[in-house]
Amino acid sequence: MAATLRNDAPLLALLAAAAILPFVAPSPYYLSIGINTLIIVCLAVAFDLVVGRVGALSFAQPVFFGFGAYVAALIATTFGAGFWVEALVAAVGGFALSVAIGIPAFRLSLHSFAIGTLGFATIAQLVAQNWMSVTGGPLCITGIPRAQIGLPFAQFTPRTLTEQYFLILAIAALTVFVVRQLIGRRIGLAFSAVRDDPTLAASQGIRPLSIRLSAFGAAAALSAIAGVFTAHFQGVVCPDSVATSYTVMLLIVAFVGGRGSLRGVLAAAIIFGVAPQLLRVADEWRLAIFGALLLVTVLTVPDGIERIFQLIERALGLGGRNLVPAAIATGPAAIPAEPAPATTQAPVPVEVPVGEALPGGALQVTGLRKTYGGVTAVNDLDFEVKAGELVSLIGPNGSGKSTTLDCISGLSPFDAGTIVLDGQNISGWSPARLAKAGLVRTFQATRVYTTLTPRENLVVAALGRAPTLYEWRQYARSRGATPGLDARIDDILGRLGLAAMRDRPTGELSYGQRKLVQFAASVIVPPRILLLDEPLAGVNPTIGNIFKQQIVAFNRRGLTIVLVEHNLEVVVDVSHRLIVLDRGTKIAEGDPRTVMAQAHVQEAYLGR
Amino acid sequence: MELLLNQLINGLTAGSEYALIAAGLALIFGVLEVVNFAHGEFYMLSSYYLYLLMTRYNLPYVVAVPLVIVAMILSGVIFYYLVIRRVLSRSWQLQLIATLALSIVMVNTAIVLSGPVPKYLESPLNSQIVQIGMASISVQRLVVLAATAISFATLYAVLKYTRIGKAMRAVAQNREAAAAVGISVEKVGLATVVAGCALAGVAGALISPLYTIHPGMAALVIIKAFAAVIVGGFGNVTGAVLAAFLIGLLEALVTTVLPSEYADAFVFGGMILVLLVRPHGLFGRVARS
Amino acid sequence: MAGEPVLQLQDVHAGYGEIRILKGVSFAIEPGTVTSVIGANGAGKSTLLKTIFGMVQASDGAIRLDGRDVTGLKSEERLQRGIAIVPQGRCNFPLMSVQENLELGAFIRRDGDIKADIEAMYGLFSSLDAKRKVIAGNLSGGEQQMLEIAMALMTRPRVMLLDEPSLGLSPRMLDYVFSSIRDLARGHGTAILMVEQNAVQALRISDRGIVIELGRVSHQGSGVEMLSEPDVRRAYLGLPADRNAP
Amino acid sequence: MRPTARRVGVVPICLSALLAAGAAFAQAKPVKVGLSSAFSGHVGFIGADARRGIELAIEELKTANTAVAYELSIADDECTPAGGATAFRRLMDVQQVDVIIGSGCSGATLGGMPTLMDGKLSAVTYGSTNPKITEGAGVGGNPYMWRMNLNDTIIGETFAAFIAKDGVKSAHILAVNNDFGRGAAGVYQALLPKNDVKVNGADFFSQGASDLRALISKIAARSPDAILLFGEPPDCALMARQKREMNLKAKIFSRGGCYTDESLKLMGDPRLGDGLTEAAYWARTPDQPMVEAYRKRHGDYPPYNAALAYYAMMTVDQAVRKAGPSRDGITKGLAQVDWKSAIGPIKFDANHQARPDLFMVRIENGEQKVIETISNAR
Repeated sequence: MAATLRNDAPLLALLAAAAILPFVAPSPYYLSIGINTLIIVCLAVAFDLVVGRVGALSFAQPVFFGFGAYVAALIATTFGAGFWVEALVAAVGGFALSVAIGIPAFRLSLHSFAIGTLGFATIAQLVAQNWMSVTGGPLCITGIPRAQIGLPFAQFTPRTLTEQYFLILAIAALTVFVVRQLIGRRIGLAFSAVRDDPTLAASQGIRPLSIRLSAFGAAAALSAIAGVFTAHFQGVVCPDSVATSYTVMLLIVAFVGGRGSLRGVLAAAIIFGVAPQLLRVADEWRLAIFGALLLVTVLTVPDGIERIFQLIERALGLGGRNLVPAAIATGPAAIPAEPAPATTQAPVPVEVPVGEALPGGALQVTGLRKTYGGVTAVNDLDFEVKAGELVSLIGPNGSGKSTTLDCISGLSPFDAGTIVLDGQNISGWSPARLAKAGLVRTFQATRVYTTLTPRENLVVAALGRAPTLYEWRQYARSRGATPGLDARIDDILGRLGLAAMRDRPTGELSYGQRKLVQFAASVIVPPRILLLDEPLAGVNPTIGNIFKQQIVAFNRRGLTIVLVEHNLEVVVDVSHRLIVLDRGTKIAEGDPRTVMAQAHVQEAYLGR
Repeated sequence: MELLLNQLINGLTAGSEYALIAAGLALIFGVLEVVNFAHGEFYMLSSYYLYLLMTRYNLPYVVAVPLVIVAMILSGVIFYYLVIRRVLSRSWQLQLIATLALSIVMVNTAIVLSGPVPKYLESPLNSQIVQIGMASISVQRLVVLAATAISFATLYAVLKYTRIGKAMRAVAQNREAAAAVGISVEKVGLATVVAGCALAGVAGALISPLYTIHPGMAALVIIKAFAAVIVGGFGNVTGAVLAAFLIGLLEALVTTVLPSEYADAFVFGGMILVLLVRPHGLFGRVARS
Repeated sequence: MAGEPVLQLQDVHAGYGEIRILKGVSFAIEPGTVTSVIGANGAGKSTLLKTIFGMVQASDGAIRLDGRDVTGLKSEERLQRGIAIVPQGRCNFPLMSVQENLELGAFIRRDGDIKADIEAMYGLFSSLDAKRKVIAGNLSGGEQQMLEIAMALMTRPRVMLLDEPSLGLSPRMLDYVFSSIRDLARGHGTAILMVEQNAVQALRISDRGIVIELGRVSHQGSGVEMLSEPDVRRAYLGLPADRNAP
Repeated sequence: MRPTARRVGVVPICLSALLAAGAAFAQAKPVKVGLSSAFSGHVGFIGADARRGIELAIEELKTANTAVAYELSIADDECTPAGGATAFRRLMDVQQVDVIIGSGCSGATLGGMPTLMDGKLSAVTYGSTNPKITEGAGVGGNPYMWRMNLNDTIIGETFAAFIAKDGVKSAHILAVNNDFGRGAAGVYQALLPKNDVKVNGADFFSQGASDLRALISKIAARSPDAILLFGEPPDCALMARQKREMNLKAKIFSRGGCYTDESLKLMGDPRLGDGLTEAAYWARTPDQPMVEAYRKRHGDYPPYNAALAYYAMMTVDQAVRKAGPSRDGITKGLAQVDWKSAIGPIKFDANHQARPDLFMVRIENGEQKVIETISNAR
């Protein structure tokens, strides 16, 4: 409680300062600047949910703002149902519209997503401009009366500028509150996870589309409510309200503020709400100066206002919180040194960590074929893994090992074949569905959520593995302590020698340590079957040994494991069975030592 | 028939305008991975150069045009050192904001300096009309078509056969590998930005006499050019050029048979459809990863 | 084998922005030798190679090639003087043919021997010979690694820097790449400085080994010495400290 | 009863006017006039032109109306509703003006209108054409909004009859896709058939569009007698040049500034405009001294925005003379204005709409010629 209060104190102080403005402003004009600034605050804070939290650069945000404005204008000028109905219709309709736009748009890669949403925004503006019978086109909807706000005891109609100001202040406060609630809860972790690495999220059972849509939809609903206010405030709604020029302002605020930083975005929204008005003294040069200031800011303080906040905090000795989270995701890859695997360090204890391995894990792959670009990567591959077995897939580069893992784990569609897990046909399932069913993989190129801590990485992984209903119920809970789960997380991080790193951004960890975090995430909820893609590649022998011990230990407790690995020493040591691939087909299978002794395996694989 | 021929000519002229802008955008994106939101403003800038040379210095059109290209090359150099080089290693979002800011500066400076009132330049070729079949068309329009073709042939030859062109393609495919073989990413970046600006210069010098020159002249063009770059497959110059002509022709066609105000909706609707069916664009190439 | 060092580092410091990675690295390598740099992830091995090539600027100290200071030079100039690099990960032009890649490998050269040198590379790496027109992106991982080494050789370097040449290679490919590296050094007199996680195998073909720890050289010696040094064996090679232990 | 009441009402008004005028004279405090228009962005010229017109008027008034002095403040409304609200608010509360002239754009005027109620401040627009402004002003609900320029409906009735009289049987509408173009298209689609002129269709182009050739090709294929063009001077110039290029025969009737000097200049060869006829709410007629005065100051004939803003300022002065220079006085004064200006009578009706003259301007030999001045006074 005290901690919450401390974290909220600056925001509450800001709110208090904003509430005082009407009583100290020298003239109502400053209130009207305040109102316009608060509209920008609403839009920017909501927008940052999309661009900062789930990392999708959307040009469609003004569409929802305009939608809200048109909804309010149409309701108020036809049957006048009052503010609450307008807000509800705008929010729900805005959410629905965002889902309709988001489902196709999020299918695109993030670059294309930006341009795709720009396309939607342009079409929305064309609709507003040309659907004369509903929107009035360029003739606008005019004569919108003041908002009628039904309160339990009375009907309130904000008429004076001060009353209008408090209404939008309340909406802005609500927006900030909602956004803070979202990012402060476990769904906030899911937002970061999907932003950092959607592929990893999907392979852990989290559906990136659902997560992104919830952020996109929440931002749309909030923007639409701001639109409702604006319609009543201006009394007129024109196609300009939907114009993409708003996006430029929002982008600028989001980036100058520092993406994913609420305080940065708030500060930038206030600056960019007020600055163009203050620059009015410069008259005709106003916009040119505005652009020049922006350019200089971007070139000299590329991390935005958030960076300035951090520098101030550091100077004041307040640097307790995670510094530079955003910079890690986008900045140059500068990875601090991992402490030398000190020769004095005690060997890591080899015990099976927490949790009971799930029974089962029997996998049957029949007739798997995958071609791309005319190349047959996997050709009619059949193999079987029994429950509790540790089977290694080996073969020269390009033999189809990783492709096989991609097909089994749902990352890559395949041309023919069936995959059966414990008697259930899982061919064509999405990675997320497979993960929930207990089929989990790791990646050769290490995938972790760099802006989250190792603890949070594991929380996200655990949530993703849960059944969907439970997963989403958990998202509504606070992201702080996770009773039950925390003990398991501490246990496994301790065993992997990562206890000291528990609460640092994972992006600050060394390559090997991140690889261990990835492994921990794959077993935090023990799967039925674990697919490991070259866990030892690129790690030093100390960490390699930890991997080897953990793989063996987990398998002894009943976990079925499919291992793809080049380190033959380890492979031969730990595997029950080897499957050798060459050019997409199985050329040998059986007991490790027997297989390795076969002449054609040596020929294909070892070249001797 | 006359209508169809006319619309073909119209589509091709509009396509040329989009293509000259889109090619520069695609080049800068392809080689440097920078989304240049200020690119349209360079088209505007070159038109004003032409205006300045022809009205302030009373140069004849044919003399002014090559000088405009030279001025655009110099502007490209300044643009590169002032903005692009400083954001080259930053995130693409930051690059976008930086070029967006530059575009705000350029448009509004133009408004203040030249006044927002449009200008018109008479090219001697504009009043000479020739008859092609049943359609009549100004010589300027034919020059635009020819110059566009020559520009792209030159660009293609440079990229394919010259040392700097190879270096550009190399940087586009793998920047680190280019550095490893001794290609100066800095010099290639400069060459790329300059080439993009020169193409915008060709557009400004040749197309602006057909229309009018004003600070906001690029606003409607650049958005089509972006669509062309996307549909053509990010950074694929040939794809962007083809897509630009496709957009120009589509517009002319849609305008003919449907209420004209919805032509843009077709362009952007089409763009979204293409992206959904082919996320890498119509002409995007995907190497095996 | 002994002689004047071709490359010499003296108290080199370097890093990215505020983060210092190299904190005073000194060593020298001789022509025709293979030197392996080993160390923990993030110890500064890749940064070391980038600093020698000039992709990262040294903030302090001196780098000398054939006795001449190259510390302030740009990468292209260092390449001209005879330092070539094969960075970690894929380092070719995936949409260009093998032939075009090799031509680009000689980008800084303007002499007339380029064609002959390309033919020499096809002779050296015969698997590339049959694939002259194939685009690099469609080669196998090992072939791409070969191509990249060949591209680096096109500048006729005095010193070649290799960053993790074995990454992602199967044992068969790895053996081939390592033996090619050794042959290159012996046959062409090129000094090779290579960073490898696969430390045991790297040291087996190396004349010298250098251990980087927290941005400094902590151990160095001949490859054989390194393989038997107890600290190095335990910390970096994953082997028992005593080489005679089972 | 009624005459008495009126007489009773007039006395205090006159008294207060006298008092106000006297007070103003005594204090010699200038009357603050605010201009809200676009000063930045693509339409920034609207504000710049209007400013020059108003400044010219204020200069002339220095000698004509010695009772009061005027001082001009400006605010940039960016031609948008939100900008209009902010600009009106700024003029009202920060600059503390006594009257607003503007906005020049309908959107900004509509956005600023509700603001006026808070400060009991009047605004006179000189160029907004959206009919909704008239609908909402005066008896429509907002007692502080006034429109001096003719709106499209008034112009349309006269112009449609004129077009029919000119022998046109079929027409195609080509309009800019903004409030002006859309509004005008709607008006003429209704009015032309009433005058037995068939409307073949209506097409709209984006504001600032560079090429109209595709649209003109389409229209030409339907060979109408006339094209009604609603656009700005650059659009007109494009139309004229492309008409030549395509050898198009249809007559052109226009609204929006096709006859202006700017438009003729943009054609390159002004004679390309020959035959074009525009119904203009302002034209350069010989009996307007302001034209020469403006030319002396700025070297060019006034653009219509400058001229109309000039007359708006003169109208404000008339109101001040009637009922004094305060906000309240100007509002009351505007209701009483009945002034014979050089562009016709200015008198506001119940919806605060004035009805000055309409000018029929035709381009002949590259020169604008007023072929008819039509009074709209009822």
